Amino acid sequence: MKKAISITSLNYSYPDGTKALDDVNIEVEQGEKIVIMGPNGAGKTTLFLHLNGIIRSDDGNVKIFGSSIGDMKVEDRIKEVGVVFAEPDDQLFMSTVYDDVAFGPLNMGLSEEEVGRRVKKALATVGLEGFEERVPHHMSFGQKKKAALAAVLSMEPRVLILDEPTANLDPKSKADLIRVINDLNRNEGVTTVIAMHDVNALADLADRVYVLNRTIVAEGTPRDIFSDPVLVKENNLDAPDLFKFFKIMRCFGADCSQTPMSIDESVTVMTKMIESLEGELYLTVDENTHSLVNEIIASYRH
Amino acid sequence: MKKAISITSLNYSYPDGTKALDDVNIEVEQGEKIVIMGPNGAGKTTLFLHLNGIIRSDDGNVKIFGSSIGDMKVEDRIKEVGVVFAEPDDQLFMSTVYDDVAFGPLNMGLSEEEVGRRVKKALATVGLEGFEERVPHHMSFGQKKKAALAAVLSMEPRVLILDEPTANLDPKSKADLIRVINDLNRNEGVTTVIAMHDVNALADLADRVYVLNRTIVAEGTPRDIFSDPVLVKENNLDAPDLFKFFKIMRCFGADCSQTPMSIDESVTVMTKMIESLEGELYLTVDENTHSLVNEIIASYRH
Amino acid sequence: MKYPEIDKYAELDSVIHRFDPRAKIITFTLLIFSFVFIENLGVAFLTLLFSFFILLLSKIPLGFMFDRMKPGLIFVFPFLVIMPFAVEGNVLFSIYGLNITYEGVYYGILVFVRAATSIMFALTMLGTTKMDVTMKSLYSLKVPAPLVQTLMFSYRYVFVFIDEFISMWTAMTSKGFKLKANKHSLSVVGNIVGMLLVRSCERAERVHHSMSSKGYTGESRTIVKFKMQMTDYCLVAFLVGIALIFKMYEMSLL
Amino acid sequence: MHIPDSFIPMGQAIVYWVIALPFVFMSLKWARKELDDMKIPILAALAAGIFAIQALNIPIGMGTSGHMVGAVLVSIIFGSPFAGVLVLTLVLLVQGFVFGDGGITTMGANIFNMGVVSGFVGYYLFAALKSKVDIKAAAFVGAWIGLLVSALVCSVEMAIAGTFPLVAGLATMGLYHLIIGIIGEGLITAIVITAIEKSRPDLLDSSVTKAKGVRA
Repeated sequence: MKKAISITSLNYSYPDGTKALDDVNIEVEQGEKIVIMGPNGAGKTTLFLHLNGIIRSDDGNVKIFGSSIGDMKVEDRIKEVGVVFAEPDDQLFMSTVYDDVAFGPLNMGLSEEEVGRRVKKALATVGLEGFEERVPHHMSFGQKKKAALAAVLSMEPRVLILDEPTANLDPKSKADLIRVINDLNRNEGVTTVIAMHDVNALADLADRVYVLNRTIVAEGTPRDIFSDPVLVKENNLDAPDLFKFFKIMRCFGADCSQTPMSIDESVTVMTKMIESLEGELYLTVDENTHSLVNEIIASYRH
Repeated sequence: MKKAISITSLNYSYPDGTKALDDVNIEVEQGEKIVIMGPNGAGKTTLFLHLNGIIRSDDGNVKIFGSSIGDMKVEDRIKEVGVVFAEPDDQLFMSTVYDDVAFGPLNMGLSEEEVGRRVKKALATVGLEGFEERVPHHMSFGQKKKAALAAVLSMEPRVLILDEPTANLDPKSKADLIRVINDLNRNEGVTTVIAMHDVNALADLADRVYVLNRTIVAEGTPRDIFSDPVLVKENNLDAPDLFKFFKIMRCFGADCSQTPMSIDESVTVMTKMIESLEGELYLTVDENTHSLVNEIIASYRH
Repeated sequence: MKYPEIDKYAELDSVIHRFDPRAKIITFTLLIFSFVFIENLGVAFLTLLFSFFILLLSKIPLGFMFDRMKPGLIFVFPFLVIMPFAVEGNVLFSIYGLNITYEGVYYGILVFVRAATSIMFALTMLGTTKMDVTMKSLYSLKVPAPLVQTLMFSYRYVFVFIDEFISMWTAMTSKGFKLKANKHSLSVVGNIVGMLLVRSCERAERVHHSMSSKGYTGESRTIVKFKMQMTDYCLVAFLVGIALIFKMYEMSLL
Repeated sequence: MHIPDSFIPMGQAIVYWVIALPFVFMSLKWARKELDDMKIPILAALAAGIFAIQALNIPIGMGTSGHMVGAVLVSIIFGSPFAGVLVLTLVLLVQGFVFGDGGITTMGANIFNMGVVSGFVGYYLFAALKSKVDIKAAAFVGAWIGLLVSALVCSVEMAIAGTFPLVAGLATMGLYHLIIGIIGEGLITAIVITAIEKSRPDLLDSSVTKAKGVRA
């Protein structure tokens, strides 16, 4: 099967000559959930602008489902890849939510009924039913974030790119958005590529992680990435608190085979571990425990 | 001793009549670290604008170290309270970092040498030595956040207010900023009031938490607040992952007296718990464990 | 600074609100053009009364409307004071050697009344239609699409920029800045304006990215659905008729 | 300088429309050629930005204040007076038709004064000076004189309309704008150009940056 995204040796320099992307290689299977992490200013936004052909690379090194994105017609391109940028005010440029969400479908040349159906569906997906006539400027930040997502969903893209979807949101709005993204991935098979800094929320959104710092520094499951403290520190990252805590648990004698990253995972890991020990887990403190613990904490500390 | 901040029955309505703050009462001791939490649009920014007298309340219900902020002269006011807003681009408008950081001291009418000394010190505090001649506009987001903080620190305020200081930052920059804020609090006795959504980073920055949702909904230590799932859910909040995990640990038989919120705390709690049990902690799974665990998880889930 | 939100009461229901937006724009503009050039003071007063009558019909709260009219009228007011002295003609009386002329007083009041009439009409027109509907009617009136779209975006981003501006200003005042006529203030204002323009351009760049990623290629497509009803035609006929009557009445007075 | 409705008789108002429209038309053509599909967002953003900037009242001293017009500034940034005409036209359209601040029948005259006269006079003065003096000084003189000339033209129009006597108008409008023009328009424009040059030199037309030997 064709890869959803395949980027091969992509280079890009800003007009002033600064290198923004240096030999970037990324491969994403259909239906995967990818998170891209990296320090502020690592080139994430530039990479995303390549992914939907806004910045065009002439050598066909960005392929979506096998076709070079630079060679696609606009109408086809927006059916394949939708990008939700970080700042919602930049993406809601029309005077009503309806017009904003209808903007993409109208450019695709769809019929008025089809546009109406898609706007309705997209707004329902993000939980903004009844917001059609609202003026974006008067909405809360969380609502704007959802509307900006709806304005991309209405094009029904097969690949969804999101830049910092949860930044600045209160925990409830954040949980809402994560749920919407995961539902799209699970129920509609949408491939998702997300840039985010919040390592504690990452586990829910990533099958696999790429660490980008001008070039791809590392790739692997979240577990692979976070298990390497040197990699984590060198790229200004951090590991989730629970992940670090389970590494610490080992020093107390908890021999878990896996290190969980989310609450749900940690319950599973605990249960498995206790059950494999015939129902009883002993945690102890010995003379080495604290030096081992401090070592782990120090290895991740910036 | 006089309270650093004392707000009594503060009300505020927007010009269009919408109530933004409704009978808000807050008391902060000198040297305390306060975090204000609440959903998007709960009135945090409006409250902060009252705290440094930009919005003036006529009845003297906002007092800083005993004096009504509305009655103070501007020069005195900015010596008492400094506000760092969320968006660094709104706060850096001069063509060099030096000019931006010198802006406040110049308005205070200080001598040139004193201004120079303060700029140097403020930049050193945030770790931007040597950035004097840089153009703020060209800096990374993390650097801008630090420069915006320096531009307030140069006024050497006794109370420091920060709106979302860690939002959108990569984990390293976030850790840097948290360290700077805590050093200021510890070494210079600066009282800090911080609005933030990131519950996982909260423990480091809060002695006490106020939950604001137009009015003060709750007040207490982070532990008090997060222990109340109803309160947490009703105000669109969440509890830190480690906190939730230790609540779950109880279902496995870990009888910890305290529920930690940060990695460091969790190590202390674990050690104490094991030591109080004469060096051995038994964790088990019984028929009730899972229903209890699920109950806890569900109680916090949005 | 307060938001100049003129369509705050566009959701009310009245004859004027229900008036087809395209017909409304054309008719009201026509009325403004014909009333603004009336030369007879008596007729001008009648048109002012008429515009007030239309305003009453629209059910828009008068307080809101007068508040919105204030800036425009304050701008015109000085001329009401100056013209009696400035325009030459029959001297009514003199103060400290300055002559107040009949023509000056007449013309000053005339200009003021006409300005008030046109402002009231314009505000009633804009206040009874939601801004996006006004813009869409411009499309369907065949105003060039790029122009309408630019206007629409300007409208959308004026608020964003005013917000940005207020945020920057707030940050400055919270650092003790006071706007004075001195070198420091001037250089700060220059930098603020520069920053605002740079940010406008950068915002435009990002808006353009998000438009392109939604398939925008420079063509604008919008759904516009309006249908003229019988009542709309009647209203057009009524308003245009009134304008004609005023015009003819004025001519009969000459 | 913004002429409200009812200050100019119908015949004259139409004359100004007839003079202004070709300039607006030419500026649209300029935009189509120079700005490709970025034109709508960039012009809209600039119009909104200038609108916000015009709302800022700058104290001049002695209790009076003024605000920027901005036509020369925009013209210098884009390297063409048509940019000033177009952005000012948009600002006036927004003021008149979106916020209802009047000036619908007199819009032709206002476009002519504030966009065409100040844009062209200011820009070409700037262009002529920039090789002789430094950019800041050229921008200062261009913006200041551009504003002053358009104020004088405005008072002539008012005199023709019979709204305001010629000599008194020229004297008061001229003197007022001579003074507020130095600060509100001239100095600010110069500082703004320098500020943009520092933060985003690539936004400035290449002729501005080249003149100083700076490359974006």
